[in-house]
Amino acid sequence: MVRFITFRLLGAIVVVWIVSVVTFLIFQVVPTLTDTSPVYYYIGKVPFPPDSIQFKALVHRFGFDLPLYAQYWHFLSGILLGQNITDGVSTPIVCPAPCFGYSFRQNELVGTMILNAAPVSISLLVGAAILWLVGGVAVGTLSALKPGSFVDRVGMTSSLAAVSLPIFFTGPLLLLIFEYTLGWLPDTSYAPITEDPAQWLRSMILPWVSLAFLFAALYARLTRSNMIETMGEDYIRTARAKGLGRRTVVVKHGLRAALTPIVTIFGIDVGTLIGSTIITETVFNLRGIGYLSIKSIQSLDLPVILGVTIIAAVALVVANLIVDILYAVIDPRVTV
Amino acid sequence: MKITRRGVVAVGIVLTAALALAGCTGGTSGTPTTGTAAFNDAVSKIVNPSTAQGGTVKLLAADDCDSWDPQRTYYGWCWNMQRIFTRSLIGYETVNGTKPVLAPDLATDMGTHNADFTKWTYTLQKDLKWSDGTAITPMDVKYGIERLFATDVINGGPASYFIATISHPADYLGPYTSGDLASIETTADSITFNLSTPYSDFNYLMAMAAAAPVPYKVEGGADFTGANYTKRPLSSGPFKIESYTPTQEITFVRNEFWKQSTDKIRKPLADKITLTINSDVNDIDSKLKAGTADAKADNSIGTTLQSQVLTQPKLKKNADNPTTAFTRYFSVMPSVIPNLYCRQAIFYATNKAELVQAFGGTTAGTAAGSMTPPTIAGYSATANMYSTGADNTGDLTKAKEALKKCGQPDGFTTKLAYSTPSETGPKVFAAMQTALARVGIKITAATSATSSYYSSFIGSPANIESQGLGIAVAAWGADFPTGYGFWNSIANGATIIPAGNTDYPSLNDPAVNKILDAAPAGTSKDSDFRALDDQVMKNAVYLPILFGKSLYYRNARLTNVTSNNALAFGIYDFVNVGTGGK
Amino acid sequence: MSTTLPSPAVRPDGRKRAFLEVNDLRVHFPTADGVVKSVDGLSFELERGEILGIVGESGSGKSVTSLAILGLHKGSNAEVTGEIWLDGREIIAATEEEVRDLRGSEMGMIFQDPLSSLHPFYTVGAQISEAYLVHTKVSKKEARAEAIRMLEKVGIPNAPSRYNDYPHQFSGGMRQRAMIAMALICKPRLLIADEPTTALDVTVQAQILELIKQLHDELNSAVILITHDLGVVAETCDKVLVMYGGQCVETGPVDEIFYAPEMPYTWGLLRSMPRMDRDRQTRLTPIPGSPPSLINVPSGCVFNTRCPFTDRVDGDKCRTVHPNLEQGATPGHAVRCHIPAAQRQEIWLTEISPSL
Amino acid sequence: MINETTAVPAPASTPRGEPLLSVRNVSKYFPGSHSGLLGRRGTPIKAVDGVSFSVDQGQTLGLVGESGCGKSTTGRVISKLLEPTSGEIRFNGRDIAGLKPREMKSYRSEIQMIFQDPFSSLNPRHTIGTIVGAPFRIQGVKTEHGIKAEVQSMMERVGLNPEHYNRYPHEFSGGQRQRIGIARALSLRPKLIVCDEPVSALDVSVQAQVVNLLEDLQSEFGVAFVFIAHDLSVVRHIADRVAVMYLGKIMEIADRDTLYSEPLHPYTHALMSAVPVPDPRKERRRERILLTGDLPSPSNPPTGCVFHTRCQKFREELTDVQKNRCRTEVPVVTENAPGHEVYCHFPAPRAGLTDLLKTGAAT
Repeated sequence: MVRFITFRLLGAIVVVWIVSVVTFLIFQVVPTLTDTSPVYYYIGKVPFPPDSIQFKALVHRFGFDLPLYAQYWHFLSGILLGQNITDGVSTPIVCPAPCFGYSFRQNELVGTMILNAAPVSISLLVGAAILWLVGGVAVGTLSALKPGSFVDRVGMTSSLAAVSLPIFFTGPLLLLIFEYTLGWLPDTSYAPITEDPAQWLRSMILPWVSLAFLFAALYARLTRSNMIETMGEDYIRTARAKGLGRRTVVVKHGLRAALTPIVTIFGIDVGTLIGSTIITETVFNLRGIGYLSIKSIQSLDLPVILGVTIIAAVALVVANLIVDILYAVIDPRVTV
Repeated sequence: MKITRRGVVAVGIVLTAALALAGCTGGTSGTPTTGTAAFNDAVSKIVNPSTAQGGTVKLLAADDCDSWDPQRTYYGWCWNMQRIFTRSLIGYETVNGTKPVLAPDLATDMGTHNADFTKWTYTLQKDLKWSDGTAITPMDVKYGIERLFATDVINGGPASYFIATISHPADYLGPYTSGDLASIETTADSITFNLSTPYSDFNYLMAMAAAAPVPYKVEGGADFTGANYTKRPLSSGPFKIESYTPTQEITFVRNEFWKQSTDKIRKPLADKITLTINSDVNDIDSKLKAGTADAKADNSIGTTLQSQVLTQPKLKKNADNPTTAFTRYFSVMPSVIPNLYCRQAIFYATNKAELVQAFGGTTAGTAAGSMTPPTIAGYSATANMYSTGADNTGDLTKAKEALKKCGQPDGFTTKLAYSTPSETGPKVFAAMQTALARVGIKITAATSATSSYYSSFIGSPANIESQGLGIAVAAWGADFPTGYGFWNSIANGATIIPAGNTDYPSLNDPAVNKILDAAPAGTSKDSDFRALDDQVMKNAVYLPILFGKSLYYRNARLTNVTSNNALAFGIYDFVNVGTGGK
Repeated sequence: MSTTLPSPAVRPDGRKRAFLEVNDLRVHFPTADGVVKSVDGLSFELERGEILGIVGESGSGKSVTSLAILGLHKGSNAEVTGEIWLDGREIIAATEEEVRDLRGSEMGMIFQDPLSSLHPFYTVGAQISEAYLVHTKVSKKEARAEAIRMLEKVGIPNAPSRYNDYPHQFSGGMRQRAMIAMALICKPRLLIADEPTTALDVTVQAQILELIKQLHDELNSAVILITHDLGVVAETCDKVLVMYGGQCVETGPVDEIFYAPEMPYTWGLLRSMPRMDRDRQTRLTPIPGSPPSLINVPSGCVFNTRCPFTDRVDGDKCRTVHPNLEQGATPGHAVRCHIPAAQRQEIWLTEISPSL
Repeated sequence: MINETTAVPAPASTPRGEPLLSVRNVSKYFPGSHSGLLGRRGTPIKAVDGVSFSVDQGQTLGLVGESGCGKSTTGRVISKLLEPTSGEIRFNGRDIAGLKPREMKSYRSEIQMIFQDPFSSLNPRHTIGTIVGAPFRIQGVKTEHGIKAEVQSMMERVGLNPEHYNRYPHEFSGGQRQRIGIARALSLRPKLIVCDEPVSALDVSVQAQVVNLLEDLQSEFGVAFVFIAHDLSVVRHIADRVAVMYLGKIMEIADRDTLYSEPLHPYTHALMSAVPVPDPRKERRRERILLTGDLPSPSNPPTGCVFHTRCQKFREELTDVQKNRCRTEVPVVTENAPGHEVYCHFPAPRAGLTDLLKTGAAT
């Protein structure tokens, strides 16, 4: 087990490293292919002639006059060793390792931006994940126990509908109903759970529901098909032949086995946090990692993009690792 | 170099916002019915005039400003926000309609200049205070402008206008590394600028937020200097920043050190102005409709609300659709299509009526016959050198004649460039494809990401030529409303640069250059710019599509509302807006 | 275990009911293609201490019968009719709850594939004690001790440590031993073993059959051994029931079935087997054709489509009249065949037996 | 009727005196599971360990043993679905053990396989015509009347209705599916077919049909079989020679009649004594040798004779000196009679079995 985790962690570091190199290269090298400096990403719209002193000052400021490997090493060493960031005017900012750099657009440490955004995304994800897992598995199980029954048809039809409804439809619809029409949630602005738990809940409930709605539908369908398959397994027949009660058979023997593949999917879904939260955070005006990533991509804020990408890669890798370990815990046939 | 891409960036923002969401429509609810204003009233009038003080104006925007540092912001709507808390030597007294009028702001008058416009002197009013109570000095004004030279730290703003105009040593890089700039002289109450070139429009530069003072060396305090000034810029205007959380909210309250007696161009009414960033454009629409917010501070309202506004009189009377100071056009590249007649054939065959639809219909703009928009000198409602017929769907006869003269009677093939992702790009392409196919001109699409489209895709003459981009979608708005401000960056051959170029077709016509080179001397008349427009059009490289319009919505409770067409594409002039005391 | 007989243990005709009595059992599955008559009118009796072998090819209804006895069709779409009396209690009409109580305690079952029949996620021991806990009011600790005792009894070495192993860590033979331990931990008086050795090697099969016989002697339980292997039946059983097309076509004491079978299908089974204890034949004698569809069961004798002896019966009787299960040469031996009894015995002696 | 278009033509016929297939000292080791932090390979699993036998043209070799004894792996190595770790496989006079896939192409048509589970080895999305015709297409073989006619005649030959050319596997019963598998294997007229438990999944009545079919086809086409099965009765029926395997090694190999009348290896005794016979009286009085314990792990086989840990003779009859020999010395082949090879230090017939195996009518 220890060896397995060690190996996976080493692999994870390699994966994250590759992701960082690829992201770095995409954003640093691609513009040079069309003969433009990536410095345009930082300054947006001040096209001094490329040979002017002003342009060169900018290029130097962002280190684009260094060889690529040196630029990458600067970035990497920041993560590994930390660095001090200065604009030559203000007091240098101490950025301890892991330092993901500094957003010159937002004048903020990327690490700080991610740290500020993370609680929002984590709130969103954890709440939604619980909702979708519980809801999806419950609906899927009920459907699977009596395939073709009324419960099954209602569950599967509505989950089909939910799967086909994007968050940018359900989100505004929920807002329209609960915030504007019914007025139940007049103020849905985010507050940290540590400061105002009630407001936190108010701000999170609709995002949870709309994100969970989509996923719950997927999980319901997945659970149903897994459960139907599992309930046809020989060991379920054995469990019944032992004289176990229906509940024990369904939950202890059936669901336990049917949930195993769901753990995998769940891990991957949680791991791809950023992808799944971008739209939700945009629709519900939340300042989480998803919002941070979409904004940094729109404004080509390279350090933030790099930071978020690496964090996302780490999250995915860690989630996969946890899933693998969990898998070994759930399924004794899997040895790690 | 006098180059701007403000219009371009703003357009990009509109498109992104429009892209972001297209969702449900709901019933109307809670629309305030007070007031007697009508549709478009704020365009040229003041809606609900009032002197009632107090209240909070609640503004929304889909995005935070690029920067709150006056020297670093370049978004039109952010210049409009700067007007709330920063002042410059000169300001706009009239912002609505099509003729913005300048007036002294911090300065006592419009300044004095020498005969060839190379030396400008301004005297500051007495009793000007920063929001921390210290005095605003000419040194502060000078320091603010010096900061523009520090392009490595103070980047993003319209610095190039100042760098190209104000005399400076070749290696001067701003106060942080190069110290004092000798060409700007100050006394206890005056400031004198020595320019490297005649510049009769200098007052327009002084009216930019970029010319606003910054406390000399102190800036915003210990941790808020240089690039960090954006986090706590000091106020010289009637409001000061009470709190600011980037990407979330900024709150302005009244600056008790500002005196109405020193300010002729602002008449603040509200106690407080809040700007909340809301990434959900549909939610902004809902809040506007519900009356829980007063206006959207950036760009047009969402597409959903737009369609509701136009069809529901109750909403429509609270909306405005001003013509704004930017032109959408195609750049037709001589480096790819060298023959004038072949380019003219494209001009004639274009279906502008269809293109207006592609850009969003008549609320998005009116078909343009020439490049100069209505707010700029040289505008002519009738100028239309390459008339596309009464219904603006194209003049196929002339197009075919032009093709014959070009020696390609059966047409030719070229590429049309546009940026992605974009909702309008593909529609524009489709409209052009259909229109040009009528005379045998075939086009294929060439796309590039929005981020690099202007800087390296069509902003690189070499790339245009190597990729064979015959036609490119573009848009242009002047940074200040003069003929020179509009034309110089896009038509003066001297401004062509290898990357980040804004003269996309690389127009370098001596007749055009001559008029533009003469303009800073201050002798140019409106007719000269009219002639300039004609001369540019003769080259058949700028194919105007439409003069842009935007659709805005104001809460019926707002008083003293009018469009700011001088700075911000007709968005309401929020510094003067009141809430009737509520 | 004593059996006091309540009144339902007496048949309407006044005869005492057998320990297990199956009367006219029918299990039909409605499907889109039609009704699958998996079991169609099956009756038999079994006393404690007896081992009954049910023989037949796949699809003959053997397994469906065993599941019906355990009441495992309840809750599915199967239509089950007839009567199943176990020690005086009727199972078909009973509620799921009543039958559930009997499962594991009164009736134990062993399945063909021990790997898929054991839950992969729980330890072998836990699965065995679970079976004990559900029917006995004991602590988990006691259940564990009992499970270990049972594992030892079925011949698992190091039972206390193997208790915590998962099924995949057991070999095929050990898994089947564990299944037996699980089925027998509550000392059920009826054990149903459904192809218990089919997935096992012959060497292991011998061990398992030995174990079943040994435990059967010890518990004096009734055993139903379902198999397709006549060798296994010969080795283990007291009585044999041959099923074909969902029906019993021949039943009787084991020696009768092997030394004086009267049903052409039984002959066919015996003839088609290659045997180690006989001279090698140049050719095997298969039963022609393939098993009948259970949706469109042949009219007349269910075996008529494959029976080489239909010409021994007058007229079209084999194809039109469904033969009854009638007594053969000896009591307890019943055959479903139109060929006259004497002629059947003669065919066996003159045509079939010598060719084996 | 089949035109060979393959690049490397195989020798037209087997060189005189040499068997069709000759396997010499062939081993197949699978890499063991990882262990240790640096991922060193664990001890290899010796699935097949130094096996030698030969098959003559038109003959059948039976390979019997318990699951895990390496008989299926041996089959796969012969048909080159697996590459042997070491050893020589001479087929038709040429060593094919080291042949690269491209060079193997001409042999592929000559060595075919039939699998146990006819359903899972047939692609459910392909029609019978496609499945049976696939070898023609893969080998690029042209036929006189087109592939369809060829396939239909083959279907008819194995007892399938040629009109079912366009049906899918699920429309057939288990026995019919195995016929499809046989038709597919036979379609290119191979010289050798490796049959891996071809009748184990079939009902007894159908099993007999398929066994008969295989025998008929063998005499018609002169094809040799390597017949892998765990059922000694079926092997006795179909095989000319029988090899008994245990833990990757051959224990005993002999002509069928010799082996079944006078088995010499204790493992063969155990196997045979375990086979139930459909004769209750014989069953009641037979002696059954019950093997104790489980099959040892092939990655860590016992020293000396691999069978000694479970050998009843070792347990019951041998002296300590003899036992020591079993524990330490790997038995070499003893040729008891011509062609009867036994890998045992103390081979001997066993009385109880002879009675059971005694031929003759039932008593």
